[in-house]
Amino acid sequence: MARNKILDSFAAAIADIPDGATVAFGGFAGPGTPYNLTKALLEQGAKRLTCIANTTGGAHQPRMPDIGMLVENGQVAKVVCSFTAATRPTDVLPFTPYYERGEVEAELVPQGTLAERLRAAGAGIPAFYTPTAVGTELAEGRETRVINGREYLLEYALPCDYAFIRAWRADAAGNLQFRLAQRNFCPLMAMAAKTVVVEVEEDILPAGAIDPDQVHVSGIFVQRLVKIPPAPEGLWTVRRQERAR
Amino acid sequence: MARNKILDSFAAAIADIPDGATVAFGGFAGPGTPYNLTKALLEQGAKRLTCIANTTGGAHQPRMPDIGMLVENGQVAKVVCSFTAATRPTDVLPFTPYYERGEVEAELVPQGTLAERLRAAGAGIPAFYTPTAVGTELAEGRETRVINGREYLLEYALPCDYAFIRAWRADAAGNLQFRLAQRNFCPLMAMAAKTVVVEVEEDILPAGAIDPDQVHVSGIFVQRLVKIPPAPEGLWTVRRQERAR
Amino acid sequence: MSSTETKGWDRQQMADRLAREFQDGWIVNLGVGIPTLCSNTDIGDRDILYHAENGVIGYGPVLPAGQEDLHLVNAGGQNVSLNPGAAIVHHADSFGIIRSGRIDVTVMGAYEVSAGGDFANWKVGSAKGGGIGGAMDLAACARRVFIILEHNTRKGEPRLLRHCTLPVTARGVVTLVATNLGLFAPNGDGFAVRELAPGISFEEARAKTGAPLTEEGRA
Amino acid sequence: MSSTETKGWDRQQMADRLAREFQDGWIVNLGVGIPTLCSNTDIGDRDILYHAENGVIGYGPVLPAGQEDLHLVNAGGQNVSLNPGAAIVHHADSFGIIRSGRIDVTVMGAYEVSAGGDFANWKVGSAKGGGIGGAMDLAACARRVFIILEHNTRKGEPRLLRHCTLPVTARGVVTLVATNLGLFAPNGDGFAVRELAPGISFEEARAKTGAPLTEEGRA
Repeated sequence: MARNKILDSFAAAIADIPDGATVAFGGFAGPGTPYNLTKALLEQGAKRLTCIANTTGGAHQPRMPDIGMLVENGQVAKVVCSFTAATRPTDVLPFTPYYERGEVEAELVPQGTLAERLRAAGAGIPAFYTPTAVGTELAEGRETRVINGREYLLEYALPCDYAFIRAWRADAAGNLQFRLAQRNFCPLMAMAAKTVVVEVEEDILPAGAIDPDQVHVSGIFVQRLVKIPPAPEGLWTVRRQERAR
Repeated sequence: MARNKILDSFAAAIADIPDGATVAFGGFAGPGTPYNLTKALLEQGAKRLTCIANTTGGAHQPRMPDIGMLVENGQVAKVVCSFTAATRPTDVLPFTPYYERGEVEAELVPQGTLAERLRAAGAGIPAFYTPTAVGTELAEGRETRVINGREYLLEYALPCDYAFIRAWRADAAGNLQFRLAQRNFCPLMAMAAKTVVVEVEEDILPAGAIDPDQVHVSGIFVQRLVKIPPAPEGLWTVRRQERAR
Repeated sequence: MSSTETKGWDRQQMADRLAREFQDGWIVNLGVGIPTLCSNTDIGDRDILYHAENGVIGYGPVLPAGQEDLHLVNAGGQNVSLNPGAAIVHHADSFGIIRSGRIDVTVMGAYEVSAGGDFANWKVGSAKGGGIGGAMDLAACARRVFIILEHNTRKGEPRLLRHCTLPVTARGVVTLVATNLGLFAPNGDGFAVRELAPGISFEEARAKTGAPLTEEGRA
Repeated sequence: MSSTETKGWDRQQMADRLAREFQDGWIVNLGVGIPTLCSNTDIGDRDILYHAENGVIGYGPVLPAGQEDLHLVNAGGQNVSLNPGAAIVHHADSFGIIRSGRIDVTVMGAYEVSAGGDFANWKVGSAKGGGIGGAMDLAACARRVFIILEHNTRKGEPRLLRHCTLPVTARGVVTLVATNLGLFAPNGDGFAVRELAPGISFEEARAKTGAPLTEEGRA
């Protein structure tokens, strides 16, 4: 019996996430960000989460559901990300004061290393060497190795229990397509996670409707799909909402 | 000035390959195999080559240009591959007697490790750990490491000077698309090589004719494209030749 | 050349017997040779996803001559079909799927299997080199390794042994072995008989096996 | 708050000056802030391929409101256009392009640059954390690192120094620095003046720099 991967609600798709789970959130500067799943997790209430993402969000207004809100809601023990502070020192991320007060732990990871650690987890590679961050504060006290005359830092895979991602199209088998910059971390998080939950922009297609050569994430990685309902029930990106809906 | 990546002949596309070069050959059980570029290299005559591929070829008749022929032609110092003998012990690869007599060196690498070492070279990762081959003859005397209670083998990146691959479609910017099983090692070799030479099945399209979301290898990796001419000048797969041309 | 006659199950029956063990929802990788015959088995309404090393995910039966797509092969080079929901990935992602433990079972041929679950399938004693292909990756990382092989060599020597005599592909990974004589499970000291092929007695199987056999349920 | 007036080049002029250094055929990565202005510079008939960390290869100018594609942003989150021949890859492949040395130059903002080519742009002294983004990957692996920054802080302190006072992003990698006062090259002991902005004297630049300045061609 082909397993049904399509769920009716974001709440149902994330209901089983336990306290202490590790959740990766796709997205980069908007595209690919799982606003709807994040909102559902705020409502679901799981605690002591470890959240993996490029950023904790909240740098811009109007604010969309983000890891910063999960932090404010007391749900987060730790974040793993490439920004614990905003790009501009004058901006303050909602997350930052919690971190500075020691209420939330953070692991700051260079963006390429973050991507590669997720990819390694998804590819069964437990550790690898990288030139990134050698000679910096982030490498202090850590294991390095000289290979062919250059110094490299040892980095470990970053597996996760759940990945939340947003895709443009999906079929019932769980195959995904992203549009343009929406792809970013999403395929890597899908590889790294035990359970992959996807919010899908277009209507979910029957299995086989996506050309096998044009699949960005194979359904082999994907367990749960939810079609994003029209606004205001479904959250689109801010600007898309403003413009088209 | 946009650089022209399109060349008129296979000979011109590989003319500069020096003695001692490392060349990766795409393809797996037929699809993606660069028969035309291999034929041109046989004619070009570069010696002391290191050839990287899944197999050295020659297990089936009628024979197509393959690494085994380069070996027979005295052009090969070493091969890196996942088969130095055929799958069935009763088959004998053309390469094998040269190897057994010590005339050609060989490095036998598990197929997934071969793929990952190429990918690592293309991704700037000098080395990584893998569970594959632990406890086998291939791991004897080599460095291992226990991570989270499991033993892993250290593997190094496998860079190459040239990659020969075959693609279905290409545009003038060097973006490539493969059809189905043609993809195999080709994108990884394209990442791992300094110079990527592609034989293309369909007419080469103007830059921008391939949807950016449907590119399998970005033109950032690709330097040289040659359209495969119709048979008999151009070599298609054996069965394609039999059937359609 | 001395040779024993082949008794018990034929190649397709061996494959069928192992395919009966595939559970609904499994992701299955089939090795070259007899294992490819598993995809011919009628699996009823079970949902089985076939994965091939070359990145073809969700393939179906081998197609007859003239109907093939020449760009599409399984890991054995056979022109297969695609089932709805198929997807293509490159070799590194394909082996990422393998190494990350997403293959529920890999079915492979072998020269030898040991009581401890080791097996050998990449190098014969006389050869300088061998053919590994994807076998070591699959053997080390799939959740289960099933083996299909003739119970004895052409010379009548056993292939189910206390210890492998050939270089191993992986250690301690095999959980189920189908041979022409039946279905066996390595148990450390020897092999437990899960089922015997029609016309094969326990005594015959024991005589043809190079390690202790135990009958399940009979201790 | 004490502050020096901004003299010399404005932000776009600083970006333009560095963009003049881009050579035909280069692959260029532009950091957030002033560096993104480089893609506004008219580069004539040079063929420059812009790469963004999020896997957008071959992007073009920022699009005006109402014409954007909301699925398409550069690394700074701006809605850009695509040039013919553009391609999308995921984040791991994008940083694979970076780490494998295929980026001819990365242009980044910074808080400080040292005479030895170190620079600091991820952490201010007062903060517990910082914002690294892709800066460390780019800094460690791009073939060249160019920096754009205001020559002095708002308080008038120099940003071109003998040694960085803030945690560095990478060591010994910066080859060219554009500030409002001109174009400078770290040379180990200090900075060589490659060019001064209109109205800026060597003496003024020297007074505002925290490391020895040498005039090229004047020793």
